[in-house]
Amino acid sequence: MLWILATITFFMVRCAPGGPFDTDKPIPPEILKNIQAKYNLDQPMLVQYGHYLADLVRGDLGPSFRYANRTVNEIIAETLPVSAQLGLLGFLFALSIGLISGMLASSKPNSLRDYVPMGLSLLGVCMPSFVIGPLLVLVFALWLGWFNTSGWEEASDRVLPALTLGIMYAAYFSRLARVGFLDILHQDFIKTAKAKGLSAGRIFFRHAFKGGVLPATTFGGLAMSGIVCGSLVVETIFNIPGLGRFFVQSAMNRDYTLVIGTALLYATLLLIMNLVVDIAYVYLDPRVRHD
Amino acid sequence: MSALLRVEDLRVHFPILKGAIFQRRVAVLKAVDGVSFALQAGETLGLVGESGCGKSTLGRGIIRLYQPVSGQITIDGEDVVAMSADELKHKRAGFQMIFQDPYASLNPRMTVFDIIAEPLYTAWGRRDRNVVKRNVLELMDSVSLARKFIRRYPHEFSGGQRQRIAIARALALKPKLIICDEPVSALDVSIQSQILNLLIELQREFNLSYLFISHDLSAVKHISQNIAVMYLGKIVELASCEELFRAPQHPYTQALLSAVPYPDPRQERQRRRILLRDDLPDPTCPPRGCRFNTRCHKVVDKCYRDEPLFKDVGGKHFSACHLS
Amino acid sequence: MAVLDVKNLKTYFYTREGVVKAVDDFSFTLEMGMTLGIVGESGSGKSVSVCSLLGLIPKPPGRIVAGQALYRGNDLLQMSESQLRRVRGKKIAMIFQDPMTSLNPYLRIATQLTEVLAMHTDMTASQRLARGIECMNLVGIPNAASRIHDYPHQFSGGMRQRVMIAMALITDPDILIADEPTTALDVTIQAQILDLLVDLQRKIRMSVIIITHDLGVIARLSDRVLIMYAGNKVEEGAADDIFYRPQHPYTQGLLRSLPRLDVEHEELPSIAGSPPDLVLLKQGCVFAPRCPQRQAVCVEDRPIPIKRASSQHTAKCHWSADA
Amino acid sequence: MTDAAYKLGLAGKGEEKGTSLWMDSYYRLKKNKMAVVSFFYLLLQAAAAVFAPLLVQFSYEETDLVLGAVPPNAAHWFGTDDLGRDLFTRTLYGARVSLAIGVLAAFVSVVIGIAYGAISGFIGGRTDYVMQRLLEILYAMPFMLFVIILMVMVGRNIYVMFIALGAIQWLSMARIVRGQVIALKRMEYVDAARAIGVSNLKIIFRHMVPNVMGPVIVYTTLTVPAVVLEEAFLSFLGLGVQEPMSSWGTLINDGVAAMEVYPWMLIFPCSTLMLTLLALNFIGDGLRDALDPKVSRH
Repeated sequence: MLWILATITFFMVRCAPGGPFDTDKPIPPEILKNIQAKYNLDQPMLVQYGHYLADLVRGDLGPSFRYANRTVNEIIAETLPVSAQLGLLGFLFALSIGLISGMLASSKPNSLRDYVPMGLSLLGVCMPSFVIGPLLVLVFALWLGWFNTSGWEEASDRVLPALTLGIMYAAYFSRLARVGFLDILHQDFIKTAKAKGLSAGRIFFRHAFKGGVLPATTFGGLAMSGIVCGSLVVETIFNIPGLGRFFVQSAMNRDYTLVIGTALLYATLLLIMNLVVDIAYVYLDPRVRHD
Repeated sequence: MSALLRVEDLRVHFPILKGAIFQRRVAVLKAVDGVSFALQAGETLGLVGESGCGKSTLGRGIIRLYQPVSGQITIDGEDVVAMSADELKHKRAGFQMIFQDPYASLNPRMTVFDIIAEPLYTAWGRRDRNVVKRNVLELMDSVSLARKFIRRYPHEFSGGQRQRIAIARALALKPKLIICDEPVSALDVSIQSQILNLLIELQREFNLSYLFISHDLSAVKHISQNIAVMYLGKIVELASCEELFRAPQHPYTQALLSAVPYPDPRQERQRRRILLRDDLPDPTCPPRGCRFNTRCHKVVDKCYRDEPLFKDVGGKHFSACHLS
Repeated sequence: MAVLDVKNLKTYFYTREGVVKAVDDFSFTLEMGMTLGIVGESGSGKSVSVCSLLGLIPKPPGRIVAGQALYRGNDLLQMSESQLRRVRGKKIAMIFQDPMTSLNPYLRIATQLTEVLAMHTDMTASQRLARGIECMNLVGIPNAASRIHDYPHQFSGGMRQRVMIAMALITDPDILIADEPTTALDVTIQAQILDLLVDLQRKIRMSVIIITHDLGVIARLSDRVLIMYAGNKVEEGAADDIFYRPQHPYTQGLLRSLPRLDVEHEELPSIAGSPPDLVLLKQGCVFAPRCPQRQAVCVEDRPIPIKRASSQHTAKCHWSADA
Repeated sequence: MTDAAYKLGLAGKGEEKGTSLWMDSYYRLKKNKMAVVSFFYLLLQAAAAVFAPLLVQFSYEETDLVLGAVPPNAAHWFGTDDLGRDLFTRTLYGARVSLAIGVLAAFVSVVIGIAYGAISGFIGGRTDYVMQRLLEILYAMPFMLFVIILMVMVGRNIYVMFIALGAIQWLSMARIVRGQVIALKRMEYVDAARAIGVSNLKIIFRHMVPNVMGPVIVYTTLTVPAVVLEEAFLSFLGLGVQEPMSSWGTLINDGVAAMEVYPWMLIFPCSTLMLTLLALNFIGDGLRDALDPKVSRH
């Protein structure tokens, strides 16, 4: 799977017009030739592809074309921790707020407890990171002055980016959790549980919980992929030295190896995330386990 | 007298597939596994069995909604299994089906007219709308559905009325054979007898033959001349209605008959029952020997070794049991 | 002695289309150790009425408009949710129609079976498990000690219904309510379950309310029978009275229209028409539109239950007294 | 109508006209106030976007450096940006791009999704299995990254963006359609039609299509906001629409750059985008409630 991805990206990037060393000033042909030889760019494309794959298997993503003397591995090692921290914070925020509000809403449908979180979540679904981010900065950083507008030094610098990244997915999680729980709460076995004289809390957390969070769990993989995309924007807005910003810049600069490397890394992350979702599914639903 | 419907050694199997892109057959569900019977014109054959015995599959196999693996089906002298799809399309007028769930068997987006007229348009092609409409109205009359409902939609009717619409649709092409797949099971008690009576009336009027599939022995007894009992893909007993209830030969039939509670408290207090052990075995791997040996109350050694033959025990009463 | 005494229960559903009078007149007395059968077609209110007693109807749209349900002298309908919870499951247990959906697919049998004990008793976990296994043995589930740790989907339909019954019996309740307990099962499995119920009642002296549309099941199990039609109790009496001396035209029609295995009959005289829309109920007898003995008074006045002098046998019909 | 027809009772006199499920749904939708309001809001916005050149007296690209950025006033309802361009005009023109992309890309995705899902569900068996695995693999792909790379490589071509966004949105539609088709294939009325001898093509168009329309309509309405969002996302990154053309994404991007001094440059495009998404979601939800067969069965 990763191989397919690597291949597609490789050829997509290479087939596009323009190269990493196109600049405004014409470079003397000898120098260009030297550079190209250094990066194997003078060889036929299939040979380049072969070299690249061979390196990839060894875990070497190759040298960066644009950042002289730095390898892609180094750049990723430097920026990934920042992005991972941001993504994780955003995801946890989305998951916790989403599940809690969704469960709250489903516990008493068509009441204030339902309308308020659902109204907010509808708003949240309509607020992508690039809308909510600047607005948050405007209000909380510029007008109220509670946080810094950008940067990644203090602990408080994590708050706004994580919120920005998570809010939309919190809204999705919330809606899914509500639907999931409402669906489960209408099942026959909930009636059985009530007839047994169990308390509302036990019914909700013991009998409805696993089934109720299933739809939200399934969405986990997609949410992660969305959060990765969102991080591109958030890191730009808040000027965070993460992988996402590098990805956008390298794409614009046609830094082949960096683009492919980053895309591969993201894909790996998503694959792992999907695996986690599958495992969670098996844990939650015993019927899948015995199939 | 030659039979209207003759089924010989019919088998309908479903492969159970598993695995990735290269699927392999892990098992075969032999839903119908060697069934033979005949149905005379104007008569009703009741087909009784519990869920998973293959009675519905048999019904659907006969009108080729499922493709049989082997065997012969002759309807009105013509071999249905050998027919090409094109031939079949023209012959479909001769045999129709009524389904169990009148909530699922009518397309919710079509009016009563559209539903009943569909077979007419299919068979005749484009026709004068008035001719079609006259036919539809007559069909509605024959199932006692008020004419004013012709432009209504199925969701505006009760279950009994919906089943009437379905019956009208099945009658539209003047078939000789109608497969009734649990036609009253989904209906309320007080409605069931209405539909049963309607079916009997229509049979007399149009000289119809029914294959009446049901798990409800009482309904089957009321409507059928002959009854076949199915268990795990095979017919285990076949006899005339009276004979079957008077002297059931197969232990499964005996158990089935004794399991039905009578609406009569005094009898119920005194009745002795045969209780079957366990549940139905997994139909994908039926037991060796007699298929009923896991639950039979009269089981002997032979039942585990040999599969009993389906033989006449006298007076056209067939039973597939070593002991009968 | 009466364990449960229900009087004039009315449960309405307030929907967008109008008020659905799901239960409009419902009373009965359940004696200790007796089995009461409630018969009715779908939508007759048989299930809603019993669920109302235990506070199991969804509110809103449902609402108990009137009535009284005395369980050992305490009115169930006046109890708070927490008081009612102590009755539900412990004193009055319930099993439902579809054993496939009535068990929680996400939890092990052991959890579901014994949680009632955790709720209502102070047994330890191992005591609860032992009691669970004991109950599973009681209802005839083989290998109970190991199967108790399985999930519901690993059981067949009949076995799941046995699990449901074990779950209901685990607290030794006074009353067992069985809502269409065999409708979803095959005939031979139904026979097993019915046999189990009869057997259990002989062993454990409890009162049973059985709700079904199947008059055969009623005849097999019940001492007293109550017939429901369109939210109204139309007839109530001892089983023999109902089956051999039915008073209400609906009961009479129902019994006549039943195809039977034990009786030879040529014709099936069916009841014409279909049950009424509960929103559009007019004044007069609810059965009047379908009644073959309808008179002017039937359309105008709702009849009150009339007792037959001889026994505890009532029918809600203007003409039953003459019969 | 002839007398003979009259006598036969064919004239349609006294026939009670039924209420189709579509009509039922329509009545339900009409009762949903938020959906109706949203519908008219979108209609207004779409009309304004289409007729934008006739409606406004400013040009979206004409700069007025002397004027510079001014806050909202009577002449410039949304104010102007730092180049003196009227923000209301630019937002309207942005709506043209955003809505066009939303509708077209949603259309592309619906076509692919229906075709894929219907084929997979209708044929079933091994074909279905392979197609489903492929779908699962595609689900796990980081598509937006691809689109970003693609946009960078081929240049900022708005048509490529249509297709690229449409091409990544069809997965859920395919899944939904497949599920519906498989459910419908098992419906007894489809069996009944087959028993009558109705041809496969007619079964598909008469029995399956009308019954699968409901979820398709709902999901299409929900795809539009998703695409609008993605377009804005790309434009925000500077990969979508190019200056001097405006789209909501580019406007927000400009707004971010200038928010410290000219907050209105951020607030107006943001709220327009949000209102539109909100309206689309309201309509989608409303349609789902109206068309949901679970509700209509009761």
